[in-house]
Amino acid sequence: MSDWLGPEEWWALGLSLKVAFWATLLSLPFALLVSHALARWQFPGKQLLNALVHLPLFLPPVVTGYLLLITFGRRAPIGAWLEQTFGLVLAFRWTGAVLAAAIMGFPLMVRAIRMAIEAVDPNLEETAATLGASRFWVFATVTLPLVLPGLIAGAVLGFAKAMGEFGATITFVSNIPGQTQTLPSAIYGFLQVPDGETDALKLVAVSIAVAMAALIASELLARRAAKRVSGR
Amino acid sequence: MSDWLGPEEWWALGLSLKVAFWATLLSLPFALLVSHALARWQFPGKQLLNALVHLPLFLPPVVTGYLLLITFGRRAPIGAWLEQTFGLVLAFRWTGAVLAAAIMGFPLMVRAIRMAIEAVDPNLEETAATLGASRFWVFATVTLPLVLPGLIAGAVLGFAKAMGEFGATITFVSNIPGQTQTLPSAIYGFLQVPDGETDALKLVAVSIAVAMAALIASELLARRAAKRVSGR
Amino acid sequence: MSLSVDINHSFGDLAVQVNFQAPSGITALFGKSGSGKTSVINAVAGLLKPKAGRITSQSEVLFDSRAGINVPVHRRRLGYVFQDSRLFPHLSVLGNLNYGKRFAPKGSSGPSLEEVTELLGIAHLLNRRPGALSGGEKQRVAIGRALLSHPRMLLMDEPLAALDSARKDEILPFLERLRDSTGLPILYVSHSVAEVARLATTMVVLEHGKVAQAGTTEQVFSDPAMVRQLGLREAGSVLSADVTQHHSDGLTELSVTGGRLFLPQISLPPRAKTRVRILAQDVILSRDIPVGLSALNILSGTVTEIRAGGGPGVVVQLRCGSDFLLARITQRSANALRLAPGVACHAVIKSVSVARHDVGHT
Amino acid sequence: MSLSVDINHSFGDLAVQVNFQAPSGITALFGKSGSGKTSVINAVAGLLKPKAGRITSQSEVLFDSRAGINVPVHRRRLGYVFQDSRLFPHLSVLGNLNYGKRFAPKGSSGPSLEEVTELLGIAHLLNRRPGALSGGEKQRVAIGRALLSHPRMLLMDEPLAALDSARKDEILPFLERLRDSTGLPILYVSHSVAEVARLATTMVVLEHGKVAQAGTTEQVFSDPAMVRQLGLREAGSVLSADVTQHHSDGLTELSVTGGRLFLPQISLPPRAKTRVRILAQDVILSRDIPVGLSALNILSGTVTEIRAGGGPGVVVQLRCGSDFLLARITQRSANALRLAPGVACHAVIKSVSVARHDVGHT
Amino acid sequence: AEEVTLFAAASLKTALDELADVYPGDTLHIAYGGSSSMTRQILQGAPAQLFISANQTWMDLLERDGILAQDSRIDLLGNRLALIAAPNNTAQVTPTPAFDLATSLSDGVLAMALVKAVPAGIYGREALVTLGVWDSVEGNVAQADNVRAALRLVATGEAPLGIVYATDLGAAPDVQLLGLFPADSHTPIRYPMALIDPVSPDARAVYEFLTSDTAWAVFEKNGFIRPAVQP
Ligand SMILES: Nc1ncnc2c1ncn2[C@@H]1O[C@H](COP(=O)(O)OP(=O)(O)OP(=O)(O)O)[C@@H](O)[C@H]1O
Ligand SMILES: Nc1ncnc2c1ncn2[C@@H]1O[C@H](COP(=O)(O)OP(=O)(O)OP(=O)(O)O)[C@@H](O)[C@H]1O
Ligand code: MOO
Ligand SMILES: [Mg+2]
Ligand SMILES: [Mg+2]
Repeated sequence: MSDWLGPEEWWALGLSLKVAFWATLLSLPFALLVSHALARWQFPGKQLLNALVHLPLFLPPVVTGYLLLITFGRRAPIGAWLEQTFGLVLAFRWTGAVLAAAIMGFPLMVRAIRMAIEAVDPNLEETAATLGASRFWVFATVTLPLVLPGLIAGAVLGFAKAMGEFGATITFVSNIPGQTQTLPSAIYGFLQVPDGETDALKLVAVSIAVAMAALIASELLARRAAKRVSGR
Repeated sequence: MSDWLGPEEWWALGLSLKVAFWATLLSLPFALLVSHALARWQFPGKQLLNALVHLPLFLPPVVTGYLLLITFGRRAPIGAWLEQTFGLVLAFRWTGAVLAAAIMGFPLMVRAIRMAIEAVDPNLEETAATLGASRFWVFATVTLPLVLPGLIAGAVLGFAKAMGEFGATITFVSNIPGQTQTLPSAIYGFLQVPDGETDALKLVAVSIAVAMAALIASELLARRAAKRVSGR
Repeated sequence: MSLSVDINHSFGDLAVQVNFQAPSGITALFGKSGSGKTSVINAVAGLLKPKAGRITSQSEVLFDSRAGINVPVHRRRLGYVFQDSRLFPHLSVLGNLNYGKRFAPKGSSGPSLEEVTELLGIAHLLNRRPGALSGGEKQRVAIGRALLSHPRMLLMDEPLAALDSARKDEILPFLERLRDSTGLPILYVSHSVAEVARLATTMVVLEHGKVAQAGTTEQVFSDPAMVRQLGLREAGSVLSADVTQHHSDGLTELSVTGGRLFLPQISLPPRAKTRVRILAQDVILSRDIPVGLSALNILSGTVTEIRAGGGPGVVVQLRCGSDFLLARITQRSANALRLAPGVACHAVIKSVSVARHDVGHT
Repeated sequence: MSLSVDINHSFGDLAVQVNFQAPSGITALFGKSGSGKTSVINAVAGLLKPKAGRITSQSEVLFDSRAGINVPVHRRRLGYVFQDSRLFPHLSVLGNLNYGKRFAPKGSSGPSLEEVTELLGIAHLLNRRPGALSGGEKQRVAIGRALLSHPRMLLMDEPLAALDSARKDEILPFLERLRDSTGLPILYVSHSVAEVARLATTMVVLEHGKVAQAGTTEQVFSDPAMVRQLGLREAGSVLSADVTQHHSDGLTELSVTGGRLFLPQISLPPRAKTRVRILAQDVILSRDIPVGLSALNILSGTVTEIRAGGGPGVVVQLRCGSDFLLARITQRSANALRLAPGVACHAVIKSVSVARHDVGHT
Repeated sequence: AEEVTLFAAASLKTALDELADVYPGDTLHIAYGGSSSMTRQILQGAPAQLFISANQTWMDLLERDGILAQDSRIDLLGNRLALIAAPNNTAQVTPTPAFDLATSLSDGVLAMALVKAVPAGIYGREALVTLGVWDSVEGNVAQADNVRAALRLVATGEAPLGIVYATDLGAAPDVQLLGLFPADSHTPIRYPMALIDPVSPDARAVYEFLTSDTAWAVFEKNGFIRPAVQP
């Protein structure tokens, strides 16, 4: 079994899992914040924020990658600043792949979570306030637990998207074996070699399997969470 | 204004709009059917259908395009059958671009519509039946109108995704100027030549504008439909 | 026989085992919460498939487990009015009312839109959306919608339970008119004794999924055994009465078989038939004809039964003419008055205690 | 003075303009649907910001439009019990009960979890989820949750309205115990006369957003002008009474200032103070002392006021001892008995008509 | 030894992978991609020590930016353009002046890389223009996003004919070579290679290896030719 894939491909699979994991984990809090803002707050520029969040869904990924490169590249203003100030390099590192994957999955997460937040009964939040909970505590003890099924759905969508992200990633962090070569980049590599289709399809099968596993796990988790939340 | 973009780019914009329009229109009924099945029916293989629908979201688009090519190409079994039976050619035609865009946007549509269907009160559907409506009529006169806001949201997501789809499209129908050159292919082309960035960014701006317009229109439409549906 | 129900079903603990006939007029399904009323009406509508049994309406089989017949909901043509109205939020009132029309079989007869909106007093609401209606208005539209689908029968599951008493008083007359003017059989679920006493021609009392009693409303209400079912404060008899005369001081005189009664004015012409409900707790008994009392209504009768309850009270059944009257008094008073079956005595009823909404047309 | 409310607000047509004081005990906000009860209680809770006015609780200013003070909801520490319980579905009963504890100020005092679960009879439910509770249980948990947040005051908006009468009877005693044992001031919204008569020490009657009447429950209930507000069938007086003796035939003897009353056994020890509610329609008047009647309770008094209503009835107010009694009789009877202010007469009350749930502790 | 990362045009993958296997050091990473995207990445500080581009313009850009190691730019390889046919295509045409390409296509498409953007496509278009047949086929050219994708269109039979690099044929045995384009029908195809500053000894070693005879044998086996001398 282990020689069904070459070592480089195993490595790419590992990297993709790692990237998808961190991309999901790190973007969740932001997705939660943005979803809450879009669902519940009134502020100027709300439509703009909504549009911005959706952008990566609508732009060709290569363009997103290009925009990331000219923003977070080591010679680009923000990229250089991050490197000087925090020593944080994103471009051409797996950390950059995390950023690219996070941004590409963000709109999917936000849509799922936002719908879940919109479904929470504001009366329950009000009730929590009458019991002494401040805004923060209302969110942490009432909104968040009730949103859990949507959060899980959103996280899994983000994770699966991150596993499959190719265009933005290769454009931003390139495709360096052992450093930034993710599963989709490896698939791309095989498609560059005549007769590489068989190997490519093997990797496609692997990524389908991972995405499916995540999807089914999420349906189960979300159903369980929904049951909990339904109060039965 | 009209010479801000060259004629080829205007043409590409027109094609993208046309492709996105048809992709959205033609996939809506299927998205509705699949969403209804996923939300309301119990049948074996439901998880599989769910997984299948989500696939294009998780696979690198090139892979989706490749799979389309070996399924719907003129030499591929289904493609050949379609051509012989209906004279319908997809490969290298704008119709193929429609198929690619539809498939890539499908999971987004289905997610939005499915959530909307799950939010419809089954009691209302039951009530319609007691008033004499058969399953079909219940769907057409009760479920469908109540799902409208979600349907609009889903359609716009699908439309905007179709406007931005590149990888699957170019892999499946390639880029034939005057036939299949969509806005994203034009952008990609500009990004491949030195000094093409300015032109590329112009086109990016155009596609952002279109996606934003669609998004904002959908928020407004959906809000109006939601108001109607809320019965006030 | 317009509806015949004989079903077996079970929900976990509760075995629903119900067999009854509903003739035309209003048949009330009465019983405590959880006794199976909604389950029965849902089975009739086709929303619940019983484990076994047979349901027929006007000799058409709707369900027969042995014969494998289960007519789908939309072909049963039974107008169902739910407790929570369930108007279609995306349609106007008019759209809701007309909803069932397109599905009614061609040539099926039933009231017209004009008749229904007139009957229910909703003609001025036609262009409103359901969200802009009050609870009572919603429920009237729901009734109209069911009527206009030209059903063979109406099913009503606590149609008034969610309404406050002002709204109830608004709708009850419509239901009476419906019963009297359309001749449509109605299966009516309620746990309001007052509603049932006023509306029902037939009563089916359910208890733990079984039929505890069934019969005409007058029979069921004059049975002392029903006191426990109805609740102490709600128990009472229902008497048939004829309007005799309207007096100038605002009182209406009625004759019952046991004598005459004075009630605050009721809007029925002389000689009209009606029903009055007299709560057992509103009746005071006296061996002698009482004099100098503010109570106007005194009926004479003979004790037929005395039934002790759990507490300090007893229920006394009197025959007054051909009707039966129930009185709830203390055991101490019963002893003091030496009441026993066969003893003649007088029932003192405060006229005002027979309130307007306890009076129904027959 | 534990709560003082003086607010101005407007909703479209309705101008809410309310000024009242709520001392300790239960203060009932009473009024028709749409009269502004919920709006007032929401303003006190901080869920509604009035256009102008001032609200203070135990001398702390909660809201003052002039001074620009508007204490946020979570700092007001007013336990709010909503009509629809609003339990947190993701927490167990215990989790719901403990929810407010972490936010209560350190050192704030209040009942313990044991006391509350004991008081409300919900100790056996602690591990259940809200979905597995009956309506009455849910509401008791909601009350417990509010209590355990150690509020300065309880706000209750029709806490029993959604429950059927069996459930209500289950909760009312808890509310009485709460009133009597915790000393917590309670602002209580209801449109059930029976509930208010039983629970409230003070009544504030709202009508179209204005205070129509305010005072102790006894005062408000014995005012003939209130008959219209309460509804004909619900009007009646509330008398203070002392338990004298329990008789072996299941009756309890009580003394009121105008005489003695017999009621079906009530569970209070001799010498306990209580209140009895006597519906105006349950009182029969007689000039002579009536004899040979099944009614056990006869109080003597003097007519103080006769007020004609719209219909054929009048409301007669009697002074019996230091209490006032209301009787609703027909104009015809009032004429026949030649009743007029100053006339002495006797009130006949059927013992059973003073039902158990119309009796409250003081 | 320090790791060396080589950025290379995707069309070199077959040959370079083979060379990487025989490279004595074990720390050579090769990232493949489009020349344009890799150039931009290098400009943004990508960790590449060597770059092999598929055309001159992108390398020119790097040179202008001054990030190439002094005098390290050489033309490593040359290539030829090939006209290919789908496995079961019976067409018999060779690319000569005014050859009958349009007829051979009949209603099919000619698969190429993007003719304005991707090097293989640019060269191909130039050759067809020189041979005087571009105008007759222009409307039937299916442009893929890279040359391997064009090859795939022919290999699957979707496009009856295609123009790819001669080196692309190596491992696609079913695809038929109809003929090579005359060398003078387009700008000579030259793959420039350069070291990127700062140069490490290991990077220099890779550079030397790729210009060695050992390497050349592999390149030649894969169909590459010596680069034409710059005019
Ligand atoms: N789908 C179900 N699954 C399990 N038990 C059910 C189901 N539906 C009803 N029951 C149970 O069956 C019994 C009868 O329910 P039903 O709704 O018919 O009562 P009901 O007489 O209409 O009561 P109510 O007056 O409260 O509406 C109840 O104990 C209820 O809990
Ligand atoms: N947010 C609002 N906007 C407009 N009108 C409102 C709003 N909230 C309440 N009202 C109106 O104010 C009036 C008083 O409402 P409120 O809810 O205080 O009545 P209530 O006395 O609690 O009635 P109920 O007994 O039906 O609960 C009603 O006529 C209502 O329609
Ligand atoms: O290797 Mo290329 O950039 O596809 O000609
Ligand atoms: Mg029911
Ligand atoms: Mg209210």
